[in-house]
Parts: sequence; structure tokens; C-alpha cells
Amino acid sequence: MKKFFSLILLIIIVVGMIYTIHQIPFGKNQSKIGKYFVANGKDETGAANIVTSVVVGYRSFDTLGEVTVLFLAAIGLGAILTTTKKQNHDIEKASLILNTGCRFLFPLVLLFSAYIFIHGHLSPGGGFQGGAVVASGFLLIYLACPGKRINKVGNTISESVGGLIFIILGAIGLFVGDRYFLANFLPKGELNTLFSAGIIPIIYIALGFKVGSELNSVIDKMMEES
Amino acid sequence: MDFLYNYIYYIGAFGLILIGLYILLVKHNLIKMIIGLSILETGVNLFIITLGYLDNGTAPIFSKENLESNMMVDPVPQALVLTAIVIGLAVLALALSLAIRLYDSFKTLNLKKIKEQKW
Amino acid sequence: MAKSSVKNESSVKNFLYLFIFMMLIWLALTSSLHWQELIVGCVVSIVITFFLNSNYQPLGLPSLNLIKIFYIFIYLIVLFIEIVKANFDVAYRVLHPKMPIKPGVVIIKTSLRQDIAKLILANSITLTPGTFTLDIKKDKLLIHWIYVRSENIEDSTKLIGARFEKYLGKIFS
Amino acid sequence: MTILIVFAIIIVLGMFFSFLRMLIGPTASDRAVAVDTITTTTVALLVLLAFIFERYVYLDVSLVYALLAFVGLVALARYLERGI
Amino acid sequence: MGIVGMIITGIGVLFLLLGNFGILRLPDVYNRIQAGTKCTTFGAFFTIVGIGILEPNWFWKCLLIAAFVLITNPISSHAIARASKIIGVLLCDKSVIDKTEEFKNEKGV
Amino acid sequence: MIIVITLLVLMMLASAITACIMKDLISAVIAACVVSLIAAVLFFLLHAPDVAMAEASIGAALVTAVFIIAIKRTKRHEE
Amino acid sequence: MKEITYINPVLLIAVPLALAFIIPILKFVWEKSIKWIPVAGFLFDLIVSITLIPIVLQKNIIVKIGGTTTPFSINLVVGPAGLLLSIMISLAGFLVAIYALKYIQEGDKTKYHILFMLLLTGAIGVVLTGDIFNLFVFFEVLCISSYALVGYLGNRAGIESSIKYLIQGSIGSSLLLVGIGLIYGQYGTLNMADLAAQIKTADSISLFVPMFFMITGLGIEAAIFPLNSWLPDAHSSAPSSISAVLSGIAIEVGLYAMMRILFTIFAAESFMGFLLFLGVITLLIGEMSAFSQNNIKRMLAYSSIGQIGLIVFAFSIATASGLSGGFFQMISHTLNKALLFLATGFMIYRTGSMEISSFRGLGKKMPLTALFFTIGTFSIIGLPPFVGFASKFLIFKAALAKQELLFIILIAVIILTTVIEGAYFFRIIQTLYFKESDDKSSKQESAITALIPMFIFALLILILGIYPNWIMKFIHSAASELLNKMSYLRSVLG
Repeated sequence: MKKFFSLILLIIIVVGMIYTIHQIPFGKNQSKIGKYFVANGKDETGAANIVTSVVVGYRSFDTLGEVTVLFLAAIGLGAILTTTKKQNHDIEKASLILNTGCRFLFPLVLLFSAYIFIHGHLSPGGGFQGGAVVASGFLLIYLACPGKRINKVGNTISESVGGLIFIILGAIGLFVGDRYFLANFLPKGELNTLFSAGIIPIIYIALGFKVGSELNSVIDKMMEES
Repeated sequence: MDFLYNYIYYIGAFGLILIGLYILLVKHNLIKMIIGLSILETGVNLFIITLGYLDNGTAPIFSKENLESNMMVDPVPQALVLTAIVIGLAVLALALSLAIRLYDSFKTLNLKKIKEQKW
Repeated sequence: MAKSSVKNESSVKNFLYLFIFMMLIWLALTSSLHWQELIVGCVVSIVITFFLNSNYQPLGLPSLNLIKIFYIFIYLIVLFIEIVKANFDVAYRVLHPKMPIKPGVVIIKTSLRQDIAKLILANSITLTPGTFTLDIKKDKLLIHWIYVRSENIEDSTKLIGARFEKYLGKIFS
Repeated sequence: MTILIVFAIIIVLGMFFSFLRMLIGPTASDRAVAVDTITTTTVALLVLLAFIFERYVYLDVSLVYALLAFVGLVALARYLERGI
Repeated sequence: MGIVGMIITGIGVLFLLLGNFGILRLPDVYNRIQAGTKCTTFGAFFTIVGIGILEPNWFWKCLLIAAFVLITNPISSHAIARASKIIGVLLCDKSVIDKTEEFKNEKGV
Repeated sequence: MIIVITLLVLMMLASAITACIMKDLISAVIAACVVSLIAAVLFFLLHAPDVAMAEASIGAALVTAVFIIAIKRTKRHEE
Repeated sequence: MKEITYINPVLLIAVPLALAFIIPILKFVWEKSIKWIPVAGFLFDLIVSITLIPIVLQKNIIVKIGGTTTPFSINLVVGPAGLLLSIMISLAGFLVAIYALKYIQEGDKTKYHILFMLLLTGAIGVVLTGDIFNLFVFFEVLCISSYALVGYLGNRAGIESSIKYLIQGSIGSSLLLVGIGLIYGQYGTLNMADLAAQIKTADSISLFVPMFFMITGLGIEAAIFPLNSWLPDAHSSAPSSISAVLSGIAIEVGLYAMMRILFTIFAAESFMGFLLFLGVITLLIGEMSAFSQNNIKRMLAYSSIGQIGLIVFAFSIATASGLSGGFFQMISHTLNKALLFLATGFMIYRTGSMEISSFRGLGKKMPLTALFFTIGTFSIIGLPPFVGFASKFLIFKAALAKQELLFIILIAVIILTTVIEGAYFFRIIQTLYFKESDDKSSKQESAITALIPMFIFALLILILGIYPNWIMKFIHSAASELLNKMSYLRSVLG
């Protein structure tokens, strides 16, 4: 019975959406604000990657909210999992090959993540992707070497400081130049060089640290045993 | 072929959305439902990205000389989806932690068998 | 006192190895020699090396010299030839209508000591014809062989591992 | 250029074989092996596509892809051998 | 240069197809891993390097990606194979020898 | 190119359905991982490399790992 | 004209966020100060919001963030309606934070304070923003912190209800996102005012579908009738201070977002008749279910559903006076429900049980708490001279002004529900005062930090009940801002 009703509901949704889709032809549709960003984005923000200039420039307030959401997830996970029973069982150790391989790859992964979030304004990537790569590097170590854990204090500090840098940079914008929150007050530099686009690379580096340590603490809390 | 070109991404996105919703509405196992949630989110993201596509377009990155702005795909949906993916991850992690707690307290993941609270 | 100075020297050496390695990877990643990229690459490499140097020491990186680099090249060529052979081998087995396979699990021995040498040996075995590493314990490797030619340890070792160990032993001496 | 697109189609056909193994594979290990192969194949596909689109910057994606599929598979393997 | 690159890419693509076909055709997990590690690694390596030759500016990055695949793929295959050995996935009936028990009695890591 | 896209979409939908019907949760998670992996390729084909990167790193690796950890701490089979 | 200087309203969001990010570091340095951080943050917000009132009454404040001209970057629109809600949120946040100084003893207190702060910051973001995707993001902040807070105590009921809430809430937010996508695909913009300028009528189906998705998504958070099965569980199993905020703020914020979308973007007049019925059904269902409860927190939660139904009814009248009634009812509901939950929290804390029957004789043991509780119940039923009477009276007046038979019937139904409400609340009051307690232990009043916020809430209820005209001007301008689409457009787009 329940299946039947859900199927009917789904069919209604499909019909509605198909009807609406006819208004939005595929591949012909460049929206008004999209056009504006593509045409003016590189001059106004100095970033070669327009997606970055939208994420950290025009719509940076969204990004602030998004970082908050991630922060909340880490905190909420900790609050929920604090009182779980800890299980105790013997763990099969990782084989030597996996262990050595992961330890060999770990610096590489970190270097690569640094590349991703430093070059966020020039090539695809940025704080979130870089942070995710950092977290997966640490995940690799957790998986391959059971018992190794990250320094929690350092992790918390990098998490908080990353967020604070974002907000403080935003607040500086209130007092210089055009006087609005998250204004890009630093010089724009030359397009397609590393030191360009004003505050965007700085924010992305802060975000990389913050996202990396948040995802890291999420994984760490979920894997916590003993 | 024309039909396929115009609608294949929409078919994929709606397919994912529907499968995700179906899992969420019909299944009772909590982890299964969370898998459904992740599929649903992937579908929504694919849908939003599809909205910004432009025929013969290219990515909105001015990394080389001969790129013009009128052949670039819309950057805004990409920015939105970037946000949505991270939010989805946050919800997923929270849901899974709740699932772990649920299993600790009730020794089951089947939501039908849990009747602590009633109307 | 002397001991600590030796240790210092080796740690400095390790630092340099890791730093150069990171820098090379960075250069390949950016594919550019712009001064800004170089500066940032140096900074990032130094930071990563500073934090991870102590973790890297147990891997037993060899102390390099010219002869070893030469052997590394030879090793790479041997490996490449073996990989090409391996592919035609697998292609033959897959495409043959009767699938001529005689799989089995055998044990071989190795004389290598360092972890990273064992890793390279195991990876090479995995990439070469008909064999891959299932497990490793001290000096014994458990090998899955798609067409078993020999069942005792010594012969298997000769057939599977010896051709790599010859060079690896020289590199990691 | 056409021949490259043919290459891409061949690669996707290859992925399809592994995908069938992912669907029918009797044990979880079979599926994991199939996913491993799919990801390696996809890395090649992404590089090929980057060449077809003539964008250098797209190469980063395939690097991330190669790395992260590895992480997921290691997690899976460690679960199967009861390691985490 | 263009033709060389094209041929190398073509060889790579062919082997990718073969490797994936092997995954489908071979009888048990271990034999599948044989196909999966060799053909796909080789195929991916050649495809990527072939692209690098076609566009010389891309060469170093392509080489990096290829090297990365070359390092990680054997490790992950090894991890999966070891896991399936530990949980006791059986060898197929064509197998002639199994020394796992003997290996289990070995000591050390 | 359209053939590539169609095959990919079909594979993605098929693995989503597999994730729906599998009783073994690990298999379902593997299937969901494949959905994410193929979705990343589709994002790439739609010229959204940023999103493809995020989907590959977050959707395929971290989510799979987090799911596996959660299954490890609960129960593998659906009842 | 001389430019008036004011504090930038973006600080209303940025400062609490920064404070929340500082808390984890503060844990290592000076742990005792953590619980005062939310108090300070919301005091700041309250003061800033109040200083903005005279400016906002003249014209809306448009705050640019990180961009250039209006439709291309995100902006905050601080109008009377948004400011009114933001004042309510920071007031409730401030008082509940004071209450929580003593009340929160279990679990990880640091994390509680962070989650609490971010919950209300998300709410402020939702009411102030002028961009639909930004609304979605802050909505997620609000939702995720409430999921975590409902499961915060870690008992069986809390975990179960948190899971239900999470699953339904995430379906809702996915639907909201699909709706936003459809809107963006058709109109190519995300700014609310720009959208409103392009959308003339909501008649075509291609517009109705995204509207349906967005309303369903927001309706789950606002707990409108078919979508409210999560609410009683979630609100009754959270800690009492959180229940107060969830009941008093979270669902109202969801409702406000929904009304903002309906009135400003879509201008969907024809949809209002449908909502009218939904509101009355929600009201009926909520009050009837509340009548049969023995658990006091569940009873209060169901009563919240009923009140939400009443507010939806008031908004759906879609006249200026109806909207004023809706806003006034929002204020009164926030004050009443917060007061009731706060008083109940300490009553449960002392007796150790949520059953109504175990509250016998508490009127003598905890005279002040019981007195505040009584004030709250009288106000929520709608007895003069409390604020509940004024707001309900306003709604009735607005409905009667329509002069249609339908409205008269609906009003009769609402009066019936008021009687039901009265019946179950008087049952509690009877239990409190006129039944003898079993044990004869001495007086055990609530902690002083709990009594102060309760006292302030009670005082506000009384003052606003006697002199509703003090805020009437503000409420009227809020209502006209929400109703008058053109003036909103003009203020944003210039």
C-alpha cells in the first residue's frame, strides 16, 4: 500500500518536472547573472577561474554559511557520539605493503592538496576540494596505521583560526575601500599569475585548512575506538 | 539522436532523484535510507549543473589566450552545487552518527521496529 | 656525542631527499618556472618536509650516488619490458577461448630488508606476468600465480622474484 | 579528433564490462575489484576527454580522481579484512 | 609525433578494453585481479603517456598522473586481494596448489 | 560523444537501482560509490571541473569511507 | 538629505559566527567563560537590532556583501518584518542563554553552546537575507543544528526523534534545492527582488511546480499539517531550553521564509485559499492531539502545532490587518511558548518526570515558577490582559472584516479549539495548585538564573498585553512590507 502511494507521488513529481523542463532548453540557456559574471568576473576580481570568483567573491556569504554547516556537522557529530559505548576487539593489522605505501604517498597527497587550494583561482579546485584531499590523506594514514591519531589540539586550533581569518578578512572590508562585507580590498595583480585576485587565495587557503581539519575531525570521531 | 542529446542528462538526474526518493519512502533500514539520501543529493546536483550547460561551451576558466566569454558555461550553478555538495556531506555525516547511536541503543537499524514514541 | 652527530647528518640528508622529491613533484604539477610558483613551491615543500621528516625515516630511503641512479634506470627498463610481456600474457589468456589458466598460491622468499624495497618488489611482482602479491610477512611473500610452473619455494623465488631482487639489492644496499 | 572520440567510446565499452561484473559479482570482493578497474579506466578516460576538450586545466581532475578512488578502495579493503 | 602518440594511445585503449573484458570473463577474484592490475595499469599508463606525447606541453603532468596510477593501483589491488584471502574467498576449481595454510603459520609482520 | 554520455547515464542509473535492491549494505555502498564516480565524469563532460573534483573527492572517497565506518559500527545485513 | 550612520547589519550574523568559531579555542584557555559567550553575542545582536528600528521604519536597509550591483551579489534586506523577527530571535536567544547557564548540566557543554548559538544565527540569516540560495544555506545551518540539538541528550527517545526529523528535513531541503534550480533555470537570477520583478503571475504550471517544491520543502520545517509528524517527538525530547527555542523560533522562521517566498516572489493570491484550510486543519489536529496527552512536553509541542496553524490562517487572510495579526501572534507565541518551556524545564528537573500527574502540589513548592507557568497558559489561551488576547483579537477582527460566510465558519472552529486549549491547560493548573503532593519536602525554587529570564518573559507578556499600541506601528509596517511587493522591489532594485 505504502509502495503504491509513493509510486503515485513520484509519478506526480515526474510529470510536473517534465512539464517544467520544456521551459528550460538544454544547452541554449545562459542566464543573466551568469553572462555578467563571465564577462566581467576576471576584471572585477582578478581570478582566472570564474567559478572561484563566484564562490569566494560574489557569493562569498554562501561560502561562509557553508563552512558554518561543516563546522556544525563536526561539532554535532562530537556531541552525539560522546557517550557511545566503546567497542573492544582485536584489529587485523594492515599489511606491510599497504602501510609502507600509504606512508610513502602521504606527503605527496599533502603536497597535492596544497597545490589544489593554492591554485584555486587559476585552475579547478580550491578550499573545499583541497580540504577533502587533506582529509583523505589523513584517512589513508588512519586506515593503514591503526593507532596513529592526529593531534586534536592542533586540529581544533586550525579549524577555528581558519574560520576566524575568513570573518576578519570580511570585516576588514567594512572599513576600507567600498565599505562592504567581504570586499576584495587587496590589489588584483596580473591575470593568471599566482599572486593575483586579492583576498581570494588567502580565503581559499584558510578554507582549505578549515575544511581539512573539520573533515578530519569528523572521520576521527567516527573511527574513534578503544 | 536529437531527443537523446537534449534530454539524456535530465533523464539521468531525474532518474537519480526518483530512485533516491523511492528508497527514502519505501525502505526501512536506516543506512539504506541514508544511501538513498546521498543518491538523491547527487541527482539534484546533476540537475542543477545541467541547467547551466551551453552548447559547445567550455569551462569558465581563462587559463589560455583564445577564450571568449560568450562560449563559457554558466558558472553560477557550479558555485551553487559546490555549496550543496558540502552541505550534503555534513548532513550525511550527522545522519550516520545518529545511526550509530541508534544501533547502540536499540540493537536494530530497522525503523519499523522502533516504537519508542507514538502519537 | 658522536652518535647524535651521525643521526643529525642522516636527518639532514633525509630532509634534503624529501625536499627535493617534493620540489620535483611540485614542478611536474605546475609545469611552470615562474618565480612565484617556485617560491610558493619551496615554502610548501619546506613546511611539509619539516612536519613529516621524522615519519619518513623508517622507510629506509637509500643514500643515493651515481651508480645507484644508473641501477635505477636499468631497473626501470627491466620492469617496463616485464610489464609489456605481462600484458600480452594476460591478453592471451583472456582472449583464448579455453582460458589456459592453472592458478595457484605459492610462497617465495626475499632477501630485502627495507620496507620501501619490499614495497617496490611487491609492486613489481604485481605488475609482471601472471603473478601478484597476496600477502607479505618478514621475508616471505604469498604469491598468486595464474599459471603455476613450480611448487617449491626456491624455484618459485627464482622464477618470480630473482630478476628484480638483483637490482633492488644493489639499489638498497 | 574523430579517432579520439572512438577511443573514448571503446574505453566506456570497457568500463561497461567491469560494470557488469560489479552488478553480478557474487561477493563484495568481486565488486570491489570491478570498482578498482572502473576507476583506473576512468582516469584514462578523463585524460583523453581533457585532450578532446583541449583544456590543460582539466588534468587536475583526473589526478584527484586517481588519488581518491584509491582511498575509497583502501577503506573498503580494510573493512573486509576487519581492520577498522 | 602525432602519429606516434596516436598509436601509443590506441594500444593503451585496446589494453584497457582487454583488461575490463578479463574482469568479466575470468573465473574467480584472484584471477580477475590478475587482469585488473596488469592490463588496466598498462592501458591507463599508455593512454595517458600517449596523450602526453600528442601535446608536449602536457607531458610532465601526464607522466605524473601515470606514475601515480602505477603506484596506487597495485597497492589497492593487493589490499583487496589480501582482504578476500583473509575473509576466505575460495579459489576456483581449476586451482592446483594453495599454500595459504603454510603461510599462516609463519611469524612476523 | 553522445554514445559515451548515454552509456554513462545508463550505467549510473543501473548502479543506483542496484544500490536500491541489494540486501548486503556493503554492496549497496559500493554501488552508491559507483553512482558518485560516474556522476563526477558527467560533471566533467558538462564542463564543470570544479564540481567534478568536489564530487570525486567528497562523494566517492569520503562518503564511502564514512559509510563503511558506520556499517562497521552497526550491522552489515539489512533485515 | 544627510546620510544616517548606523552599524552594518551584516554584523548581526558575522559577530555570532566569529564568537562560535572562537569557542573551541577558548576551551583550552579559559573554559569557565564559554557559557557567557552566547549571552554576550545575543546581547550584542539585541542592542544592534534595536538601534536599527528608527532607520528601518523610514526605509529598508540594503546591505551589499562581497560584490557589485544588486542582482549579481548577495544582499541582506533589512526591512521591518525581518528586523522584527531578528529582534525576537535575539531576545529569545539572550534570555534562553541566561537560562542555560545553570540548566545545562549533562553532555558536552561546549558543544551545546556552539550549537545553540549557530541555531539562532542561522535563523537570523534566514530572516534577513534577500537571496533564495542564501536562504537555503542559512536554512541548512538552522536545520542541522536543530538535528544535533534534538539528539544532544543521547537518550533513546532523543535519538529516534532526531533521526525522523533529519530524514524528513533533508527530503525537504532537497526539494527546496530542486525548486531553486527550476526557478534559476527559468529566470536566470537568484535575487528575490529581481525574481519578483520578472514574475508577474503564478498561474502557469511551469511556475507552479517550483513553487510547490519550495513550499513543500519549507513546509516541512514549518510543520504545516501533512508534514508535521516529526515535530512532537523532536520538540519533546530535546532539552527544555532547546524546546523553547525550537518551538518559539525555528518553526516561525520556517513559516516566515515560506510567506516571504509566497508573497514577495510568487504573489500567489490563488494559493492562499488552500493555505487557509491547511492552517485551520493544522490548528484542529494540533489542539485535539494535545488534549489527549499526559506528557507535558508533548502537550506543549502539539500546542505549538496548533499555534502555527493559527498563524498560517492569519497570514492567509492576505490583508494588511490579517498580516499584522499574524505577526503579532508570532510574537506572542514566541513569548508564551518560551516562557512555558522554560518553566516546565525546571519543573521537570525538580520532579524528575514529564507526566502531568507528577506535578501535584508544585504550586506550593515552586511558587514563582508555577506563577510564571500560569501566566504563560493564560496568555496562550487568550485571556485578557495578556498578549495572547490582543493577538487573537486582532486575527478575529481581520477575519471578520472580510465579511464572508466562510470566514465566520472558520472563526467558529477556531473558537472551538480555544475552548479545547483552555480545557487541557486548566487541567495542568488544577494539578499544580489544587492537588496535594505526596511528599512534604520543603520549598525548592528554580535557580535564580532561570527565574530572571522567566520574569522578563512574563513582564513582556503583561506589558504588551496591556499596551499593544507600543509595537503596533512597527507590526503594521512589517505587514505592509510583506504584503506590498512593489515597495520591496523599489527599495532593493532602486
